[in-house]
Amino acid sequence: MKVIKIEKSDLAAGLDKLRGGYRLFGPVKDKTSHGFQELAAGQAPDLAFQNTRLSPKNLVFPQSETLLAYSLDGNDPEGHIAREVDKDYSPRAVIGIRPCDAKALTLVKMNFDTDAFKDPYWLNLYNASTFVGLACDAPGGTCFCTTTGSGPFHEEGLDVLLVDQHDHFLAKVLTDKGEKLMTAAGFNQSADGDAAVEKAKTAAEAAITTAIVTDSLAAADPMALYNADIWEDIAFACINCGTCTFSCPTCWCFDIQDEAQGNKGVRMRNWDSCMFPLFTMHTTGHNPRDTKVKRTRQRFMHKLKYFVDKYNAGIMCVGCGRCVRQCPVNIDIRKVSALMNNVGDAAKCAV
Amino acid sequence: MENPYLPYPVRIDDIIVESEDRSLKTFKFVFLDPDDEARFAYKAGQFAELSIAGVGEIPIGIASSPVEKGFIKFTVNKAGVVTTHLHNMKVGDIMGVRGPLGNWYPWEMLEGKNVLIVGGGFAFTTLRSSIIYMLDPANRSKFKDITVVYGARTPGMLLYKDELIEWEKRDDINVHITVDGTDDPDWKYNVGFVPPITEQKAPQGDADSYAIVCGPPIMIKFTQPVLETLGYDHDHIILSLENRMKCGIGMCGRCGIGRELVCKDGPVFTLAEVNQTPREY
Amino acid sequence: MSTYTENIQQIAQRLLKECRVEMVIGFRKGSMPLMNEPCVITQPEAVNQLVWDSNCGINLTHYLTNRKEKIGIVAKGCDSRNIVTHITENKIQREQLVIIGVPCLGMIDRRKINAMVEGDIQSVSETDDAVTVATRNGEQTFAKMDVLQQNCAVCVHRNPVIHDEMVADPVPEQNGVDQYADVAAIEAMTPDARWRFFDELLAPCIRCYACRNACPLCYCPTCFVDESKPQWVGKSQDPMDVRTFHFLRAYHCAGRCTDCGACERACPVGINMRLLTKKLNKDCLDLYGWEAGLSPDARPALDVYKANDPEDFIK
Amino acid sequence: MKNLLEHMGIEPDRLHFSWISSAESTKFVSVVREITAKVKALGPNERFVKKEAKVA
Repeated sequence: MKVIKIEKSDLAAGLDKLRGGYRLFGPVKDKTSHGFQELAAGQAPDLAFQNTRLSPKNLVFPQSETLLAYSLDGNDPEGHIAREVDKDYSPRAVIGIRPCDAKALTLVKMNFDTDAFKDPYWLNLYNASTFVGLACDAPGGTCFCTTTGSGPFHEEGLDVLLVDQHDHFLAKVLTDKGEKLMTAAGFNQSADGDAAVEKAKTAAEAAITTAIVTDSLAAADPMALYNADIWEDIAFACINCGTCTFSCPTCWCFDIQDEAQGNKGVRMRNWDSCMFPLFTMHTTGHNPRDTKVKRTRQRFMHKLKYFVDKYNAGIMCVGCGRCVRQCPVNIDIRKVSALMNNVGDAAKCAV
Repeated sequence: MENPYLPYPVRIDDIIVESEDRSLKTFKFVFLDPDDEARFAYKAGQFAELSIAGVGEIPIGIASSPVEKGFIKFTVNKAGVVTTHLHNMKVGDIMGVRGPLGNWYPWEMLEGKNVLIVGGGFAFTTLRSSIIYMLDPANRSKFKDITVVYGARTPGMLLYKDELIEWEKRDDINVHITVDGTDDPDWKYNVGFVPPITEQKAPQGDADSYAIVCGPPIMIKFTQPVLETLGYDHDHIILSLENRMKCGIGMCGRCGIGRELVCKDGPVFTLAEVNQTPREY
Repeated sequence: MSTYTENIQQIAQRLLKECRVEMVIGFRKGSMPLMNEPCVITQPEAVNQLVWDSNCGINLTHYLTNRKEKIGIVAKGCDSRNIVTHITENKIQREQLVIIGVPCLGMIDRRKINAMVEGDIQSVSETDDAVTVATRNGEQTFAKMDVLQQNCAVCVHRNPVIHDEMVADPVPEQNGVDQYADVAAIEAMTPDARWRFFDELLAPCIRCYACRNACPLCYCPTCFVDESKPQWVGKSQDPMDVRTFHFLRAYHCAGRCTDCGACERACPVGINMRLLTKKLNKDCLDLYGWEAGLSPDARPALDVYKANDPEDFIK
Repeated sequence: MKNLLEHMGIEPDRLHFSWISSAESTKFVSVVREITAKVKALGPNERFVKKEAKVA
């Protein structure tokens, strides 16, 4: 695999070269925290961050997004007929995405890219994007990526992986897309950096001190987990807000809404959350998940069991720790997974 | 890339008031682009999203049958925002239909078998589609005995009355119509809830017999033990589930029961499958 | 404050053993530094889970709504005022409750501390007036007054206004604090500047509704933002819909809000939506001399008419 | 209501409350004149108006 050396002093100039062919997105710091946004001309990404407060999922899955548009004018021959709207799917480069978040997009892709249906909005943005990852040298106390099938130097879902070497980056070029971007930026100084990257990777992985325990989940009986007596206690504190789901890089649920003003209207989608009662409320008023215990259970069962069973690709969590840090009442997925895993263990022993 | 969120434009061709309380209307749609009809090729048991610009979408079972050409039909109960708006629309109005969506009754598996259909209330729509499909001269020989038990609260609430009466007279299908109660002295069919009528009229179950059950939750609950007594195994009892839906294509996440999505992996499940999932519907 | 945890545990154990309550609602130690988790204890032998420190900012009254059991509840000053409001609004009966009062010295704003230290906090210890946090770069000590939640810094009701047990003697109330300096600063702006100020304040909102859901006042079975017949507010990230949500939510809290800070504390993106609710608190105080939740015997300001109610706004 | 709207940046002269008996026709006329004059002076309201949803 090709490794290219990028002097930090050359980074801004290289990114500027990209602007001709790419829209650039990167982490930017507001008053208190980092978030991904489009970089204006001359604006450099701020790569001095542990991770962004919200996940970068909005880059391919905006929180509110127009799907279709229509006229409601009765005299318009096209009236009341929903049509696709023009969208900008020109190439984009996402600079500085963390490996956990890139891995998360590959999990979400399983939902939006299926044999039966393809979600054009998500896929067009995803396919238009070249992901330049930034390896994690100093993972945080709530990072547990290494036990989720991801890692601080994980390459899945990335086109280039940048490894910080103080005065320069070593860039591992992982795909043709990545290669194209490096060429466009004029980064071409080959380096023999494999050993340095491996060394940094080993150190970073060792710096991750917490874990999520999931080994008994795949084999566990879903109904035994569902009916286990752990959920009342887990869910007691939950206030059923959408913080965990909205900050999560792997949560993809959404709502579809029509909004019309005058004779024009759009059909849009907005992020939705399994924590909200309205998510599953029938028109009759019947709600299959009518209590917060059921809703809390749904979130964890989906991430740690249903997804595991459906795709056989591990859990629907990349260990970024955002939900742990941001939950107003400190519900911790690591703790919940351990409790679920115990149920799985107990069942194993019973057999 | 084909856009699964884009509805086919349709025109309302006819509206039939089905029930005496006017809460149920059948809408007949024709596609504005005749080629869309082929793209919309469906099987009995599937549903579609009825799509009204500026209002929203609603998932409704397809009441017309694949053997009926030139139109599609949906019977809609007036309940929420979209269905109320639809009930106020007129013949000639333009809207959209997105689909077909979901799976269908397992017609390949049902070939050569006895089929019992148990329906209640306005959940008879995809069952009508199924009956028309099975009774089609090209298909009737594929199935053994066909038995239908269908009930509603009153005679005035029965869907598709003309067809029911016609089927009742035929000898290639056994139709048992029932109502919860009636003060009509001329009522010549059954009176009683669907589960006991099923117990009296339905044939015994065996390896060659399947039951398709569709109706309100309370009916399903009390029909299940009846079918068990009659000898229908759980993997021979076929249900069609409902849940709140938005996308209809398995992406928006809300209709999940366990790992299954009602909109894409369903709505049709066997009772044996449903037993393996949380009852979150 | 060091004896609070022990005393809470003892009281809780006694209440459960004597069957005076079926459950005790309190806090257990969180999995994160500077965080605790609300919990419910039903067995006397489990009371050792209960803790108290300056990270118990969630308002536990939230967990009382419409409960039918006999409940012991740990309550600091603001919690107790919301319990009073709950009793006034018939969300819980006084007879159901054994209120375990906690004189409060203020809750820590974890974001303030996180912003002041380099790297992740590994452990925390505190005394009555100082907090020491350890990171991999060493230890740092802060005066508690400097790292309090803003609402706690200006709190004038630190002691429970209603209680059946007390875990300690009352603490001195703060005198002479300017409770509404932040609101006054906004009032001094031009309308244009105020409009822009709230545009910026609300821009990061992701409509997760953590503020609403953490609020003990927001117990409506269906919130106005979730109504579909009719739909009052759009559901997208449109700034006007976001503002409508915050504006109307604040208004629904008029005369009821105790400025417990649960909303701001819960917000994952650090919005101080208290600048809306506090304006109404200030007006209630200025116009009607009303502060919410001080006595179960008083009727709320918006619930009563007095002949001398100010009516300058009517021409 | 008025106070919080103004707190958020709606101009003070946009929202008015008055109590007018059905017998007080002259008061009604003068209040309406005063209000329309004040609102005209402010011009069209651009705040708290949703023209179309601003979404991606």
